[in-house]
Amino acid sequence: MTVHGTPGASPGCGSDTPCNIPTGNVVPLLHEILHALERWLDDGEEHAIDLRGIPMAPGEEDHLIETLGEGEIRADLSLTGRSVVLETRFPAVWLVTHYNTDDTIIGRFIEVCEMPAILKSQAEDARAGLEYLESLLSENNLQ
Amino acid sequence: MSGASFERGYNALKEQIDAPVAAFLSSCVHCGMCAEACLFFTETRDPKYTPIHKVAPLHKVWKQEYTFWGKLGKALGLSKPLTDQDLTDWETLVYDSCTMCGRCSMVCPVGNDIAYMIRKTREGMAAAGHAPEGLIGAARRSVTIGSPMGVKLPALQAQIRHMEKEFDIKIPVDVEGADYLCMLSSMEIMNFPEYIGSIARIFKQAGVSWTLSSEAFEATNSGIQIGVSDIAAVLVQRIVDAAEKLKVKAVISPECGHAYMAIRWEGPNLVGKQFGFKVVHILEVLDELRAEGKLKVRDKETQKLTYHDPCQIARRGGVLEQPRNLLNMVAENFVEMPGAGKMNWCCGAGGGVSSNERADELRLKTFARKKAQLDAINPDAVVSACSNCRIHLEEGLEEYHMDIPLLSLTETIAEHLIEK
Amino acid sequence: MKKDQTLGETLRRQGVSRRSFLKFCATTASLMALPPSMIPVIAATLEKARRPSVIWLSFQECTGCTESITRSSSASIEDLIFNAISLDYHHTLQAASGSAAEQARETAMQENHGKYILVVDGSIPAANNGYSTIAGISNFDMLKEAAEGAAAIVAVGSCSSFGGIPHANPNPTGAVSVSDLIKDKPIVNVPGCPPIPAVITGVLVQFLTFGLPDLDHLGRPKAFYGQSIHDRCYRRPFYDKGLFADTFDDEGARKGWCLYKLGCKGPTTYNACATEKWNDGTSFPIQSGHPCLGCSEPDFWDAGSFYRSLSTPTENIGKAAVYGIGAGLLAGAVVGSVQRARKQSAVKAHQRVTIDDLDKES
Amino acid sequence: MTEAEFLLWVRGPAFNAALFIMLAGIVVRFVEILFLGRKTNLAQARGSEVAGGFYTTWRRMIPDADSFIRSGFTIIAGYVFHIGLFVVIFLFVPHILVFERALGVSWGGLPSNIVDATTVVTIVALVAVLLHRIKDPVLRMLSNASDYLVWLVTILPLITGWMAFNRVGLSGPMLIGIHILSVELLMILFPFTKLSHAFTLFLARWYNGAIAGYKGVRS
Repeated sequence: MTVHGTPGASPGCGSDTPCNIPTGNVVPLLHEILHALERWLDDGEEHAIDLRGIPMAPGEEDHLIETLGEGEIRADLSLTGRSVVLETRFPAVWLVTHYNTDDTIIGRFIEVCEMPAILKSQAEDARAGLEYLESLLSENNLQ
Repeated sequence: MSGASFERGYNALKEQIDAPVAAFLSSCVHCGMCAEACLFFTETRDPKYTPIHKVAPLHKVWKQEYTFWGKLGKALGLSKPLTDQDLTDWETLVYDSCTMCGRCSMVCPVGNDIAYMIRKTREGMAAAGHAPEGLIGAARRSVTIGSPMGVKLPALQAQIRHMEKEFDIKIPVDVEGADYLCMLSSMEIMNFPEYIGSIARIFKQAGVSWTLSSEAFEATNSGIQIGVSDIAAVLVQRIVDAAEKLKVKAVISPECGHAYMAIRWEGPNLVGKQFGFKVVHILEVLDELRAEGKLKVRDKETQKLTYHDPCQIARRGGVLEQPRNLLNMVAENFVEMPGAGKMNWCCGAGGGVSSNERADELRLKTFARKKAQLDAINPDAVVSACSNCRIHLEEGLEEYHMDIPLLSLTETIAEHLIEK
Repeated sequence: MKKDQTLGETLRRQGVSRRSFLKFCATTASLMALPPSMIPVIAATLEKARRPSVIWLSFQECTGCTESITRSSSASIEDLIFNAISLDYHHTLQAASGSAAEQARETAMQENHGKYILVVDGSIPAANNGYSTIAGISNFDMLKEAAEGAAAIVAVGSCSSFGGIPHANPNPTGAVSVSDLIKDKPIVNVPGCPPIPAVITGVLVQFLTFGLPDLDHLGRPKAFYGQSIHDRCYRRPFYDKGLFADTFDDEGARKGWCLYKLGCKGPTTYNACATEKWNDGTSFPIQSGHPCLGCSEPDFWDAGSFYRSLSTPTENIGKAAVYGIGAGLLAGAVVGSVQRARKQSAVKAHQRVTIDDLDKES
Repeated sequence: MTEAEFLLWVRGPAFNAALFIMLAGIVVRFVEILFLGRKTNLAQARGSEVAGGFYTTWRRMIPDADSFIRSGFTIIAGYVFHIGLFVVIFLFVPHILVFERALGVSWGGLPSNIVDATTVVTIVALVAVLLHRIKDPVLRMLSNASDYLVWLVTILPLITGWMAFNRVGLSGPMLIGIHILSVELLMILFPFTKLSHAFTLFLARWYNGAIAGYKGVRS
């Protein structure tokens, strides 16, 4: 059963894994995202949902992700194991997925914000980078 | 004569408790529905008249004598034994405010036959000397004189001569070998002698061989009303002896409620052996004759008639269709009162209540229930098949200045006979 | 690795970027079932957390809990955990053995006296100290000695938390749990047989960041043991709709219906299996079609068959019913005949009532 | 005694003891009743006792019109909580498992949320019945301590059962443990209070019907 274009389609199971009667958590989550998006647009309030904390029947999470779809940005981060940050079809609704070194998912969040914090460059890292750049220049080993 | 005593009464209660009583008392859930079925409660709204409450003494004896926990509870002092004072307090409940009409027994959701238990409770009450004065008097007159109203044979013979002259008809007395021995109640002899005439005219036309008995003409049984089977047995035995002496095939119980209960249903058990003859109610005989086409009647009653079901004949006796068949034969405007038939309301005077002067005021008060039934259809006349009901209904209607005549069904039929 | 370094300093020395540290804090919050809004708080506290020394003592245990922690799903977490804490003694994992190993343990305990975390798995035989010893020292004595200098004790697995399988009937070794012996130290029970890997590391991290977690009446962290499997089970809609699997291979089982009738102990078991799940969130017993055994509850080995539902009586009620009816018949016959005789005697004592016996006076 | 041990004790020995007492008590009550015997009726029968007995046994379930008007509340509230009890006890799947274990027979159950709703309706009906028993003069006069004890013992399993299903208040094991304990209390009191009507009423109705049937009346 493919997911129709419109969001909030009937919450059947996206894939063929056996989940005839789903937990029914997909639709409420979509509503939560909707209200979070409204609040972000109204007063910039950011919101994050930890998908690990919500019991979903097998296949339901994939169905949610499918419904959210992919937008214009997709960032692959390598941080002690891969992480993927992508903006869904709905701008300001981001899907952040963390993988460990065995490439299994260890965290998945939906964030409603201007840009997830993980993407922003960090001051400490920049300071370390600065020191490294200075040492490179000082040793004058650049051609 | 040791006379009545609490011990004899208590022992009588112990005797009377049987499996049905135990099953009933084990099942009562105190739901109160029997109260709403009892006219003594509905017309007074006094909770003490709740039927199951009236058998509390029997309940206590059963619990403390015939259940392990009850016995243990009494031994541990959790429940107090029955006292003579209890019987005194319960006397007015068991006698004055209960006609044993059995309506409560019909509605009890767990199926308790409370009238059955009241009858048994009276055995203990009477043996303990707690029977009402009126009933003791009636019982003594019944045994010594032969009728609760003191009617002796000469009085009956006078009425017979009077009827024979009036209807120019022969009323057989002591005719051996007749098919039916007809019993009368003293009320009929004294107040409604026309009943005797009617019987004679009907049986003459229908060619029924019958007779009265000079030795046993009284059908009413104060022993049943007071609740002393020993006395009731004495009275029934007289009828059995007369019937056997006259070698009749059947005994007819007259238009009297508890007389039918006494002879038809309790009789054999009181005397301890099955009767050699059948026992039938006069309505059963008349209906049989009607069915056999032996009753030739002319022009029907035109006035609006209704029928009051005497409890001991209808609900407790089983004679239900016969009166309807007979009335439809002689009346064209027969209207049933609301709730008629086996669930009909009691007139309020049966089971010895009418013979108990102390209960008179209460008895008239409860008449309001029957009045309500009559008000619903306001008939021109009320027909019934029990002289005790008739007298009480007449008294009640008078009290409320309603001039609705009370008719006997048998007499009504006799009036419509085509006589050669 | 110097002992007094903070976790933040240690990570930076290993070249772990701040961004990686943020990822670690996010996944740890998720692990501890904390709301995402807590991530900044975790980051701040974790950064300043001291790296405590950890002594891991294994007594009467099957090494299942150790297997479990080494299977801890997020490898990155494992690296950081083992960098975050200095696991000074674990006789299964450490290379050293014999007296050298014991020497390392004693020095660690002396150096960090009062500050190290004592992790215990396996129950302690109270019947006879000879049943289980390490290097000649009985578990009982070793526990007492180690507990004395510990800042806190984490009992990992049902054995150390509640006695586990050694404690199960008939309990030949008189096995007891840690909390049965140690009364004067804060103890965190992390029951399960074994506990979920993520829960073990989660508790350790939570301990590291926030100190003693909020515990329930059985000493279990509420973050992971606050709700029953039944409350968080994804098959709960089937329970509510009355759709149950009757056998392991019937239509209901294939359709993933509720396993209540097959003996699921979800309603009386508190653990995080339904949300954390096992093997990196792949599945958990109920999702794989097997009823929950209730392994994080005390005495679950003795709670009757794993395949008898919670509502059914555990003992043979057929026998009780037959005995009941039999006793009833017996007692009834006795009591009944006494009462029957009582009635018979009343009937015999009957005095005929004549019309002269109706008044009391006469 | 930990919660787990409590639940085990309640589901094991305590249930056996309660079942033993209940069944023994019921049998003793039956024997105590039947041993009192009943005189054979010498009068000439008009109808059959057996037919009358069986007729009344089922017919008495349906109140006559007049009683329905006069005691409407008692009848309606009574039926609501009796039917409710029936549904909750016999059509809730976890309970069916208990009967299956005891009798080896099993039957289909209703969806659990319907049973849950029924429980609430039954509790409300029982509370209404209690208020009526206190308010109505006849019932107040008739009622004794045992009536109120039986009411409490009947409503407790429903309340604790509802709590257990909806996981309200206590921990899992305690919820289920207390619920089963309240059922055991009900079982133990069963033969020794008016709860015995549950089995003696069939005998009582049968006798009522037999007495009337003998006389040709359908009571």
